[in-house]
Amino acid sequence: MGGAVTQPVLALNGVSRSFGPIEVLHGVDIALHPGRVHALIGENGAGKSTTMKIMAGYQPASSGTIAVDGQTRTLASMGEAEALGISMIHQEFNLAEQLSVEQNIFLGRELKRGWLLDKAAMRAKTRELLDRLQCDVSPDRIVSTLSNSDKQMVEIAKALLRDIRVLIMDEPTAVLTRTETDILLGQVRRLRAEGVAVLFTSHKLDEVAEIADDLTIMRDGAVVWTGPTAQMNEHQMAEAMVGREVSDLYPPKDGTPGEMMLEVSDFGVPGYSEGISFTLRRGEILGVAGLIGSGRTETFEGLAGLRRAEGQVRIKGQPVTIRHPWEALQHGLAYLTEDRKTRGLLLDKGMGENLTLLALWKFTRGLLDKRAEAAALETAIADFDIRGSQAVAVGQLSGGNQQKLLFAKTMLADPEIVVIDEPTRGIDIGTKQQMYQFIRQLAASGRAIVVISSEMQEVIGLADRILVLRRGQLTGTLDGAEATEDAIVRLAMGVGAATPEKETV
Amino acid sequence: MSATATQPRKIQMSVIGPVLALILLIILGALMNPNFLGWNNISNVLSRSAFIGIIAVGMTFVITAGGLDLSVGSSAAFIAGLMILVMNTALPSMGVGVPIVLLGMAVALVAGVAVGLINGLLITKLGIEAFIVTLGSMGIYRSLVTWLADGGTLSLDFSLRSFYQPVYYGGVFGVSWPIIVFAVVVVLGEILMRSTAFGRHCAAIGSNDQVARYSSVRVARVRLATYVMLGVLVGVATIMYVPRLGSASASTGLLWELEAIAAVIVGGTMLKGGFGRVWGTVIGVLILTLIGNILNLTDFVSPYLNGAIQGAIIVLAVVLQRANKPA
Amino acid sequence: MSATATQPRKIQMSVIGPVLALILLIILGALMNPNFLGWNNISNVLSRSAFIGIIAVGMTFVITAGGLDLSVGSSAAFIAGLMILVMNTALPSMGVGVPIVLLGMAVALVAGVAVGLINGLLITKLGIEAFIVTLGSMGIYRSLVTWLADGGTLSLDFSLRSFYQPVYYGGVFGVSWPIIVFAVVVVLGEILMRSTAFGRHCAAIGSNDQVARYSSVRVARVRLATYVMLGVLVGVATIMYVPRLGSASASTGLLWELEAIAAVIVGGTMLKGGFGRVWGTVIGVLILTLIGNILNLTDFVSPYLNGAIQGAIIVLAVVLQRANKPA
Amino acid sequence: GVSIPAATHGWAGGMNYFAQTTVDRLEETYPQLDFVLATASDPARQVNDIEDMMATRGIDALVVLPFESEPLTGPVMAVSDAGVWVTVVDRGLAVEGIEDLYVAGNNPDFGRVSGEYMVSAMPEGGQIVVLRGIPTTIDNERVEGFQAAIEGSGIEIIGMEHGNWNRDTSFTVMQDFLSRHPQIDAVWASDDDMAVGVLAAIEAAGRSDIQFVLGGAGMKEMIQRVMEGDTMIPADVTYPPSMIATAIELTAVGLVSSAPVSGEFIIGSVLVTQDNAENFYYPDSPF
Ligand SMILES: Nc1ncnc2c1ncn2[C@@H]1O[C@H](COP(=O)(O)OP(=O)(O)OP(=O)(O)O)[C@@H](O)[C@H]1O
Ligand SMILES: Nc1ncnc2c1ncn2[C@@H]1O[C@H](COP(=O)(O)OP(=O)(O)OP(=O)(O)O)[C@@H](O)[C@H]1O
Ligand SMILES: [Mg+2]
Ligand SMILES: [Mg+2]
Repeated sequence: MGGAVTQPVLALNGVSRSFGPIEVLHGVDIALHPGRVHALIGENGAGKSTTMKIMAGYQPASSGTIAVDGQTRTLASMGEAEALGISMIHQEFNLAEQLSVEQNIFLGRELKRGWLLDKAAMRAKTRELLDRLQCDVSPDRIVSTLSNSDKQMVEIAKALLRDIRVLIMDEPTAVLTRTETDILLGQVRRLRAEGVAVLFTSHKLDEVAEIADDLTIMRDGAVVWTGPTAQMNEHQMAEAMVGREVSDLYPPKDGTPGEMMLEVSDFGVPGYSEGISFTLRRGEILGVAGLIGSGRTETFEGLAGLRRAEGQVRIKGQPVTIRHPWEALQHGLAYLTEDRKTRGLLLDKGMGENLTLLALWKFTRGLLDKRAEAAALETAIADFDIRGSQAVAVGQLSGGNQQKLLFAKTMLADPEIVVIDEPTRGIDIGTKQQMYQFIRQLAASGRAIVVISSEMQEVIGLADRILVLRRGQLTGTLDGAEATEDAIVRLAMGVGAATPEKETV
Repeated sequence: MSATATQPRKIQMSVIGPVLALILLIILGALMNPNFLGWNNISNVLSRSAFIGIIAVGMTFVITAGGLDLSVGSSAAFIAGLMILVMNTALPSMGVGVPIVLLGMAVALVAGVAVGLINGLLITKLGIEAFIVTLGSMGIYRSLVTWLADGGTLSLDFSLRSFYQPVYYGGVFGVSWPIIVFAVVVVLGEILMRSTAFGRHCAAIGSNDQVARYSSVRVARVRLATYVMLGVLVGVATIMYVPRLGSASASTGLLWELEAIAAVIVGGTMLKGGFGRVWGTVIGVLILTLIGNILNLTDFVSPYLNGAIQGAIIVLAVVLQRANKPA
Repeated sequence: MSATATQPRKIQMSVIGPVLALILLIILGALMNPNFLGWNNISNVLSRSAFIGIIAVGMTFVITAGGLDLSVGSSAAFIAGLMILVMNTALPSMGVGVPIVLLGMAVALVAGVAVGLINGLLITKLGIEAFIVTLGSMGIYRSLVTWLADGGTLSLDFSLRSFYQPVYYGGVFGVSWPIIVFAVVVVLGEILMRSTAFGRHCAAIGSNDQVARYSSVRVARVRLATYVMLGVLVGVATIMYVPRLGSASASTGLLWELEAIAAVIVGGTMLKGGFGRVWGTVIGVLILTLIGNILNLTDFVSPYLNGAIQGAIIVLAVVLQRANKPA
Repeated sequence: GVSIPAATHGWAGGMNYFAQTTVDRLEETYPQLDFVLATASDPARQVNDIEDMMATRGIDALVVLPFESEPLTGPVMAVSDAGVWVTVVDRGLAVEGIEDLYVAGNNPDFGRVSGEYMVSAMPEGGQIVVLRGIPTTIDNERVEGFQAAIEGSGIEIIGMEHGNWNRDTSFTVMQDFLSRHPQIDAVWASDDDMAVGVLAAIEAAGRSDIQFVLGGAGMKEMIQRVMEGDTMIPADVTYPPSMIATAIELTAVGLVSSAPVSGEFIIGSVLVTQDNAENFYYPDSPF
């Protein structure tokens, strides 16, 4: 690939950034070269997103300089950065939910014929961009009805529309499946060939190893390593990020199944799934695999009373009907959503208020016991290693730390049956390991656990048994031993058939 | 996905709902009185819808962009008062004729722009909630017109009024001017909302102003523009209103703001912003006007209960529209 | 983000802002009239704040949970009318005494619950926008009271009124009942908002009802409860109101809804929901009442302009509070 | 067709009552007549009502109590031009000669009678406060008439605010007047609804300096108090809401017979004192 001797198209020199009294970036140096892909990795809260926002002009640096084409500049606004050809895809979705796909992609740069919009041209262009990403949603779909991965594709299409020299992507693959990731990486290669400088972050180190030419590793707001990716293997990357040895990611499956906790038969959520039966015992971790759109989320949301569902459910042998989420909780069943931003956390509230929302009754002794709440927060921060200032709204926390907080919030309610949907989305590898251990401990302490995950490795590594869903139907149950990626994929896609990986819904 | 599967149907219902309510009302009216569908009555209803209608079109943009304006009724009164005052003052020097009417119209439009600018700047520059700003200006303009009129009524000189009256009562091919102007405003509004960048930006801001800002939309400017546009439309409505009654007082335009907002929401625009529909607003306005008209056609309810019937029908119209929305 | 950097300071200012505005008003009042700080005037101001104040406390919860209620003024009138009617009817059989007053109070509370339930159920079960539902019920109750009063005034029987009057005029240690009840409502409201699960749930729902639902909050029930609570408080306010003049008419409680909402927002609660402050609402109510009081105590402005001054001060009070918020 | 303002305050309420009962009664008496009664909450709506009566109900006669004179002039003129009988009640139109029949109270006269009573009750002068109605021409005329009548009498108006013909507002305003002025000799409340609020405020403050309160319009409770010789309410000035009944009745008579009923009927304001109060007492009226 192109030599690193070219002048960097965009560089940060000694950039620091403070929020109030807290400095989160300490003298960061990073340089992007045209025609090269640069990966930025680090733990949750290391300052990756902040660095990227400064590079894209969304936030000012507190000190230090930004150089574009070797010239020091102040990027006063993202408009200015955009004019220089710098475009960014945010970690959190940055789409107007009530607008259509096409309206979002062209927002702020609508094509016009005279005064009026040239809708035909915009729709055609949208189609073309989405086709390039092999995404088949209609340009007229309202964004709020899209799946997370489709939203991500729309974000990418939006960035591709711009005339870019620098593309900055903050965890673009967190919500994508492997196939979609491959499509994205294909686009990245194409851009690289066109001479675009690409900066991206990911907690999936295999992707980093696969595509990045250059690598920068951050820890606690400072750069700890930078150089060509080829000099590092995945293991070394993980170590440099976390600052310690990361050995076995998954804890041993040493649980002994106990009493029957959950029996589900002929269960389904109309329109999404039907005829699903399974059982779950204390101490067991049940993995649920399937392609995005296979109805896993909806099925378990149905189980948790968040959607209308049909079928028989028994908890500890007793038949129950759960029509509302609080009824689920009364039966000891909690569901941890995959969508932390719009369903998981109150982004404009503090950590404390979010943490205790689900389990508020535990803190009610007539009135709320605020001291107990504060103590619970301290415990949660320690247990889950949540990093970030307690004074700010949780919307300002780094994505991974939000996920940890969501985890802590659900666990605070002491559920006996926990359904965890995409537990490690956007979580760094060190914390992942902690989380897996934590989930195993929960099982060992007699909880029954369901883990829904799109990461095949995670399901295989963590679960005692695996359910595979396809188009809302249960296509198979695999035991820990026989679970291989291949077996899951076969079930998930319909054996041997060359079905596209993404289900059309 | 069923969420997606029901989505189109839900939109359908919210599209058809207000239309259905309107049709029901028309059938009801026709059954109650044979004159209801006479051109005379239709023309009356449409003309009087025009004031609120023109304002409500502007309100649709303000609400779509996540704003609100409580001051339209009193600013209409204020603009009417100002217009009358200016025209009466200019009368001795200018005499009755087209120029003085044009002067009056210019005053109304300029005052409308000013009113919109003041509201808009306070909201966008100082970042005060639209509710408070426009509640404040509502009080201010209402007081100002009372003060201008010295507690009484400001009246357009009678000769001037006779000259100016055709602007309300006259028309082309039997269609009166207010109806024509209303139609033009609606068509332009619909185009603006659906087929220009401005309309999209309004919806984007109302949906999520942060996102709009990140997409290089000039949020403050678009917001300001919605208020100015509303101000201008209030001016336009006033231009039609003054020749009808030839006067302005403290009770002019009372509660127009509630009516305009209600029309917008009955028409299917969301109060939270992010989604607006100009033609829906027209349906909303017609529903509201027709209720009053139909109550005048019959007298089997005590006039004291008119308000109750109106309230009930407004709620029913919206129930029709959202009937299949889950709790 | 710069918004975040100023966050702590902004909260400070939004806390201090309304208090500052209140203090400025008090100083102004004291300078203008020596009687202003007399116990008599203070007592008057506090007593008359009580009606709107008690309602505004309830409104704080409704708005915090992302709702709105435009019907409080007319439901107050309706409840007052009903109460008077029931008491007058029961008078021949029950005679003047404590039981009949208790009956009246019970009627007010039950009617309050009913009013709140109806609004709340329409909003939560049918999913109609609060604005529309309460706009409708506003018209309905206003009409009903006009109809009950036959267009005139419903007056409590004279002997009964004299007996009942101490509920407004009497008190303990020179502090009148309305003030005491208001204080109790405020203290309970403050505790409920800050220190109970209910208050948290209201804020959570107003902030993001989807998140609240996923967090096992009974969204519909909490929302409903805020409306019922507001209804009850309207009943309580009416219980204090009726003995004051012993009458109810179509003009009772006119525009109370706007005043109550304005008080809530001037006090720093967000109209969008998600964040509410009961003590702020109290400050808001006092600011609004004091403006009127001061205007009555002085006369260097034309009374026609009272509304303008009120409007301007409301906006100013909020400017003070948000002065350093970026555009 | 009968078009009147909605019952937004006591007097209007009384007027609504009289209109309604007269319509009911006349419908029985004259089966050949059909009545349409509409109430409006602002001038524009009143114009709507009148337009609707013309367009859809085909009325032969219109009895209108204009919400405000100016705005209604044009529309009523259009009605008259269409050959419909027009009776105007209370508030004259801005152009003379439109109406066939005019039945009215006299607002300047109302102010004058009130003022003259004030002067006679306080021959050596004194300090009074005044509560005004909703800012309208009616209110202006009354206050001007009043001010003209007390001119030079030594009576000084030390405070004047709008009570909006509303009991609650007047109560508040009066409370504040009481805080502000240590000595008030009398109050001109200019309306009986406002007088109710004023009396309550005085009573609550326990002030004894105020000798009397003069209301107006002839509310039954007030008339009763005058009748009973209440010293706080020694008199009242009429402005009878029943004038609408007179107007409707006269119009109906005009339609069914050939009796000559056109012209003007001005119902002057009469001072009600204990001596004549009985004649003005209508216990069944809501006002
Ligand atoms: N607006 C803000 N106000 C206060 N603190 C902030 C703000 N934005 C970010 N931070 C803090 O800065 C630190 C770095 O956050 P950043 O989002 O850059 O982390 P990250 O490396 O992207 O983590 P993740 O992998 O979890 O996305 C975190 O501790 C975060 O809480
Ligand atoms: N109406 C909707 N509004 C918003 N998001 C939706 C809606 N319907 C589905 N989604 C989201 O679409 C995504 C796909 O959902 P689905 O249940 O079909 O797939 P899944 O099997 O749960 O896959 P995954 O969990 O991997 O996303 C989920 O993230 C879901 O939350
Ligand atoms: Mg990040
Ligand atoms: Mg899912």
